[in-house]
Amino acid sequence: MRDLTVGYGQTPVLFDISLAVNRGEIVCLLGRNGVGKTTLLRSIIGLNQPTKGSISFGGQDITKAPTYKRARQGIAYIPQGREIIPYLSVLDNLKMGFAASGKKGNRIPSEIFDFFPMLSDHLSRQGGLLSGGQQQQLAIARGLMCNPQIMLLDEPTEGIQPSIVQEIEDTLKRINEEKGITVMVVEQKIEFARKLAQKFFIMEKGAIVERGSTEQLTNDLLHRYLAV
Amino acid sequence: SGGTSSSSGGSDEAADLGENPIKVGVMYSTTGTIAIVEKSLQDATFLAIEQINSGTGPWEANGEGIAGRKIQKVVVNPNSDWDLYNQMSKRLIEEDQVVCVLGCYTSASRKSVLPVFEEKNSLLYYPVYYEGNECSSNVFYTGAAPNQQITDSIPYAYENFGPKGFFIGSDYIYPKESNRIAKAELEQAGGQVVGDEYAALGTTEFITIINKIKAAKPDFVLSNLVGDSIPAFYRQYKDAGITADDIPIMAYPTTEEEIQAMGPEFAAGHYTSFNYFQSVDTPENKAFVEQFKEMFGGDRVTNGVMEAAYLQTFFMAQAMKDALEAGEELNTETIRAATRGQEFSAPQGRVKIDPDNYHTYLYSRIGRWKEDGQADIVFSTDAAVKPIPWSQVLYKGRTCVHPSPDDRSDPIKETGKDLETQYLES
Amino acid sequence: MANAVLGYKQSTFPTKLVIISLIGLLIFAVLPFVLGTFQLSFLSKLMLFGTLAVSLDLVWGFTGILSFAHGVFFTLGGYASAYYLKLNLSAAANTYGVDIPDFMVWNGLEVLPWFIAPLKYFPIALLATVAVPALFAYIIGYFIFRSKVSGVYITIITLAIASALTTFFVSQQAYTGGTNGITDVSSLSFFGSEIPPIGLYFIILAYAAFVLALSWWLTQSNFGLVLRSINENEKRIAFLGYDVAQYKIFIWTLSAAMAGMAGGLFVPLNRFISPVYLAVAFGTQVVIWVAIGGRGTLIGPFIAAILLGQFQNYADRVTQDWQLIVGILLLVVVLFIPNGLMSLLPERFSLANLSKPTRISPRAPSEQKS
Amino acid sequence: MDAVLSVKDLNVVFSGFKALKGVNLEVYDNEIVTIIGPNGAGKSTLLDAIVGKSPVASGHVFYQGKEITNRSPHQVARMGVGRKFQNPNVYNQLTVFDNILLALKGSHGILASITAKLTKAKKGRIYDVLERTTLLDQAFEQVDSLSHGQKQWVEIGMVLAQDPSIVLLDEPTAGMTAKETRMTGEIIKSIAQTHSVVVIEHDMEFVKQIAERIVVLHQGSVLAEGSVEEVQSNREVIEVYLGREAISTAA
Amino acid sequence: MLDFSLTSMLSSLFLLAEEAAPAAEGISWIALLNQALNGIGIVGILLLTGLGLAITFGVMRIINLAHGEFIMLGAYVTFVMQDFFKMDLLMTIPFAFIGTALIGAIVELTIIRRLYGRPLETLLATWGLSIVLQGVVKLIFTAELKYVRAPSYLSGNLSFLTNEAGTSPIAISYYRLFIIAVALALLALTMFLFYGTSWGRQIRAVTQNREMAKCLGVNTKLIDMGTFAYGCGLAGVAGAVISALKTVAPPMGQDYLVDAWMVVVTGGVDKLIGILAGSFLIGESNAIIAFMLNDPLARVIVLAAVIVLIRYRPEGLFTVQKRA
Ligand SMILES: Nc1ncnc2c1ncn2[C@@H]1O[C@H](COP(=O)(O)OP(=O)(O)OP(=O)(O)O)[C@@H](O)[C@H]1O
Ligand SMILES: Nc1ncnc2c1ncn2[C@@H]1O[C@H](COP(=O)(O)OP(=O)(O)OP(=O)(O)O)[C@@H](O)[C@H]1O
Ligand SMILES: [Mg+2]
Ligand SMILES: [Mg+2]
Repeated sequence: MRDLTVGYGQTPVLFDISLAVNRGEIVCLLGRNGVGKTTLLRSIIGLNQPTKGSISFGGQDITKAPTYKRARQGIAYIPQGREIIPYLSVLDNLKMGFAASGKKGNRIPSEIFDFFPMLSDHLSRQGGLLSGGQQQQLAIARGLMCNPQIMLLDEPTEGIQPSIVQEIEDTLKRINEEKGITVMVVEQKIEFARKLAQKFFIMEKGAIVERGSTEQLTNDLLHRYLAV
Repeated sequence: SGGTSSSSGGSDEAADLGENPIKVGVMYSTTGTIAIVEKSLQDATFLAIEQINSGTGPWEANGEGIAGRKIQKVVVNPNSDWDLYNQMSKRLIEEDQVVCVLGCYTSASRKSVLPVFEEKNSLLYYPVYYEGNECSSNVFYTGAAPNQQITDSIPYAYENFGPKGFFIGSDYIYPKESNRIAKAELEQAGGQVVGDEYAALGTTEFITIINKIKAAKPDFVLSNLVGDSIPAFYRQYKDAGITADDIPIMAYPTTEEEIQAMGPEFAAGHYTSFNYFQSVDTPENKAFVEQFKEMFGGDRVTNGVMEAAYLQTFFMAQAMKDALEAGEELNTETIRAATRGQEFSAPQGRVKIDPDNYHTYLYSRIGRWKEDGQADIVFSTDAAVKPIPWSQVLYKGRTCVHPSPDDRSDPIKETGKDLETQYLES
Repeated sequence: MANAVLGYKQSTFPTKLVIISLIGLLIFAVLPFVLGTFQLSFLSKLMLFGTLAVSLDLVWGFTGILSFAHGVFFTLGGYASAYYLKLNLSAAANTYGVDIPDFMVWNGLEVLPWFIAPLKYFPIALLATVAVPALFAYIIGYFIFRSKVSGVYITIITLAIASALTTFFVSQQAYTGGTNGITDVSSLSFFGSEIPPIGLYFIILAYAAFVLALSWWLTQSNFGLVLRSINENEKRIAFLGYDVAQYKIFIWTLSAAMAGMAGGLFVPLNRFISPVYLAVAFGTQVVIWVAIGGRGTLIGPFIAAILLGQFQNYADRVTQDWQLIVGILLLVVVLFIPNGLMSLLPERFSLANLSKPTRISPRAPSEQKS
Repeated sequence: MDAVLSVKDLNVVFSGFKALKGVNLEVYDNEIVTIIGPNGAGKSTLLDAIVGKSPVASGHVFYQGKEITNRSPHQVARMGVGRKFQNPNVYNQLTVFDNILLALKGSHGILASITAKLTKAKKGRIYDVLERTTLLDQAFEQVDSLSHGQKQWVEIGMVLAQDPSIVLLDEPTAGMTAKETRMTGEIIKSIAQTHSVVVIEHDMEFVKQIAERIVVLHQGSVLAEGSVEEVQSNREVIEVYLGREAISTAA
Repeated sequence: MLDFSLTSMLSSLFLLAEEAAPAAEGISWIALLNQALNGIGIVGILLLTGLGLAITFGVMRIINLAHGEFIMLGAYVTFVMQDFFKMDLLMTIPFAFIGTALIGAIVELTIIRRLYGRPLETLLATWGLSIVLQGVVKLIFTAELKYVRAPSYLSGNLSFLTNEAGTSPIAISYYRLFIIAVALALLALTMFLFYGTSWGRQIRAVTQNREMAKCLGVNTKLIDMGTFAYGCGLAGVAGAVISALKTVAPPMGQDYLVDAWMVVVTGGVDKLIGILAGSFLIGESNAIIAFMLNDPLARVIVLAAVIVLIRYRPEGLFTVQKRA
């Protein structure tokens, strides 16, 4: 990603952002409220159009590609607020992943239920009726169904019970290790980020101000940018 | 086909109308629900104006225009909206300053413009059979009054089909009032109404009414459905398995146009009572049909309302001619005075504006529809019948007399006695 | 962003707005002396339509209740006033010489129905012009706003009301005059002397100014803020302690009363009232005035009704297929000027922040779930 | 017996699905009650039932001794129950200022709203709230253009402006940075000096910061109740909610 | 108090009772049965005309006021096919579908697409569209009624209880049966498409959360266009089939609009099966009430009943559960 400038209407929100994520990495994006983390993820999946700059994925330029093509190329997005399709059943919500993965099948791989056993109890309920945390799990599971090369997660632990937070952490690690899926998470919970990610980026007012490996994520940095 | 009308509205180009043309308003909806009917009235009116301006057709003997002046038509399209009839008639009179207006079809539209014509003291020529009960000195009624359509058809039905009638109609004033008159006529003749049903204007679903007809087993059906309900009704009637032999329909507003639209096979054997049919055998009618087809296309048919729209234009032109030749200005007073008592050899035969009540002497006829969409005329008066705006079975002895052209005071007269049917003397 | 705080405005005197309004009023006051007789009555009519549009703007533009039934309220007021004028026809003008309207005679009624008879008296008729539509609206409002019906379903209910009432009025010919409606009514007089068209014009102008001022005053207050919140999310505001249904019923009823009075004034001008104003088509027309003028701008719908009327009047001179042009115009406005004509005015002129700044957010729809 | 809010044998059923099964809860004056529990346990539903958003199938809710079961939301709110929703539920088309203004305590009748004046005192209150919620700079921006976290603040600001005598907060810190979370904790504590507060949270750090009494919900009923320590060491709670690691960090 | 509306309602109730009394005596059960059977004919037309709307409104949540005009377009396609190519009505149905679907696709591409998420603007735009479509058709075909011929093999009646005189008190025309058969077949097909295929799942996902559907790899533009076109195509089929029984003219669509809406909201927009319930309920109650009283009153009563129904079941008879 290079020199990306993105805005809502007239007002730019991201300024000249450049960053690179390598295959198989887990990276974490940190920053205060409203600095543009969500906007950055939305730009990667194509929900916001950059006014300037370019995005490439797997060596291909995708700056102009429509969202659905990006999804089909292997970018999965798990948005803030979960965005479950409310009146589709949990099963159908999962099956929606087939649209991106291009698989024809009708069977949900059993590993999904290994990761999120709760889902198998609720398969026929409407997605929109689940509680907040249940929806979050469903959203991640649905992301996996897309058979992605990279997953973009926007605050995946928001509103999740502690034990499942751990599970999500484990799951993401496992996904990353077993399937080689690249993971990019936006997080507020530093502890979670620290444990999960290998690399971090800190954003401030629409720009990346710090980056490095997680070991370099010092308390000083945290204090400066996240005011911890 | 369709002439210049559909593409250009407003006033005609002044260029080819010579000096000082006479402005006449033409007010028919060419869009919206009622356009189905009113468009053809506009066509017939245009044909007449064209003939008057060019000195052809019935106007051949009079030379081009009216005493040298041509008619400039100011065309408005009220889009089947009664509110716009009111507004546009105001505009025609006050802004466009037309000397008179030709137009309207439904009673509702006539009622909505009536206050305008009376308040501004202007003139409307109204070409449609209607329910009567009206006697304005600002309207010339050139369609049938109740006694020119209902009065002969009911005894005919009674004698030929039987005593039991089932009356249907669209749900508004004309069908209701005319069915009420017909009911009184039928009961007077000794018959009986076994059903009375109304469908909302524009309805095309008749299954219930048809089932009620089936259940009531009448000898004939009297239909006062109008507009697009007509084809739907006839088709569903036949589709439900009732033939014209079982229960024939006697209708007022069903004309050649609707028959063509529904497919003639659906109407074959049924009846319509009207002043005019395309099949009327007069030289004037032959010419009219021919000229109409020439102007608007060979597949078009003519009908009674169109004929009225056509003939009233000539009444107007003749009146203007008389007034101009007498050296008068053209205004409401002079035209009104000159229109009273005008006679004209119309396609249906010789007709005349009654000087007393401003309705028109018209023929009364009954036609039986054939497979080709034309009517066999099975009954006809020998001469035009004098109009009486009030049904004599309901309002015995009431008629209407405008004492003098400019006296607009209460014209209704209670004679208190049976009014005899009178005919136009030739 | 300065004028975004509604509360501030009331404490300071809106000088600019008052000046602009006075200029506007002056123009309308001078117009009748410049225009011909047709425009005099035409403009009177369009002002009434404009007032009707303003009343709809209160419920739609501000509160988010899209109604196709505003023609209904207008017409109910119109019938009340039409009965009054009909019953006060001079004996000479009454065809049947009896104390009963002609259409009732044709339909076999012999006595004046008791619920119509009192309308012969001016004070009662005047009250009925406002109260009948208001009461009808109140009943409907109470019925639907106290339940969970919301959004498009309310709109569909109004559609059904307009449709049902049209059929009903048409079918009750003996009482309502059927499709023809009530025609041949007397003109409005004041202590025995007939009010001339110009007098009627000024009465209507005064009424329109009153409605605009009242609506403006209402919507400038916290009340307006509540209405707009209801528009955006009526559930949330209940948790702040607002009785949403009460607010909705109030504005709905008030707006119906405004519409009813406009209908009441319409009849002496137009000299007839008929179910054509009840029908969905007319209701839609009102909706279109508001949409084209700009929702939530009050003056926008008023001006749109006048401009559209004039436009249609002159488009008819160009082509008979003028409604095709109106249709295309509508499409163009919706597609290219989604916030209505008022949004074209530079910010400075937007009548003292009456037009709400609607920025369409790319992620708005999905974020409104709770 | 003089609980501000008491919930007795509450059952909530969503077309056959039993979301709450016989829940009992009492909240006393100037107290913070924290509700935790697995996702889908029924925590939000409990608050919904109290404020009249979800219909109560059986059981009772009393507020200051008066029964408020199945009252309509505006009545409950007028009596002094404030509520923050799990997902920000604010007026996107209005400015931050207007959002707070709407929530401001006072009569919410029609007449009052028509005649209301924005007095100095009211303005002062609004700015006070804006300051406490760090929204002063955004006061006149449309809420639409705020980020997720900022909307959370607006929502909290609205509850503050409402000045209710009991405050129900559904995950107030979701999406907040650690610092903000701590700030929220402080705000809640200060509210609790004069009011009662019910908080739903998953962030155990935060829970520890504010908690006095914790109630654990599980599958629609109360699983455990007690102090932070008691709950954290409860085996069942660990099993269904905290998970193993939580103990280690907590300990 | 001069409560005009209430009193007029009361007076109508009085009239109602008055009118009902004599009818009640004369009602023969056979005739009523016949009417109920024929009510199926009304149900068929309601179902057919409502089906397209169940897609464009029920599924896509587009408040489509031009729905009637798509019915009208279908009828005109049939007319053109019959007039120029002397086609049998049955043969014209696919053309009516394709023709209107194509126009629907163009409309989606140029107008609807820009308005997703803004339902009220869509309402106005489609109203404008309906005026334009009527205007254009009128320019091309004039305002005259057009004649569409029903196939001769569908004429005649299916009758029961034929008596010795050869007449049968209970009969329904084959053409009406044909309409209901077409309607049911289309309903079944549509339900299969929506609930049984991945295309259907994608459609539902797109309409419920457009942005997320994109993120899941759904080509939302294509789905939107396809769905809207399909809904319009169904309206076109409705127009083709009813054109032989009703009248064909530019404003004809207006007649079906309000009824189609009532059918869709009565049944509930969340499930396609609702439309069957909606049309059955409205069609049959209309038929029975109209038979006992009369058509206009039946219409008033049914509309009032729909209003009451919406009041108590705001989302129709068939709904899905929602979490507020
Ligand atoms: N729809 C929108 N229209 C206009 N501006 C917006 C919109 N959405 C976000 N913004 C602005 O863009 C900036 C970045 O927002 P974004 O949602 O990316 O922040 P974030 O870093 O994800 O914050 P948080 O941690 O609170 O989720 C914010 O200042 C916000 O005000
Ligand atoms: N309106 C509703 N209709 C049907 N089921 C519902 C509804 N609201 C909640 N539920 C169900 O009730 C259960 C409890 O939901 P609730 O939202 O109260 O959970 P929660 O404890 O708040 O969870 P979380 O911590 O994830 O927010 C869930 O299984 C949910 O699916
Ligand atoms: Mg964010
Ligand atoms: Mg919750």
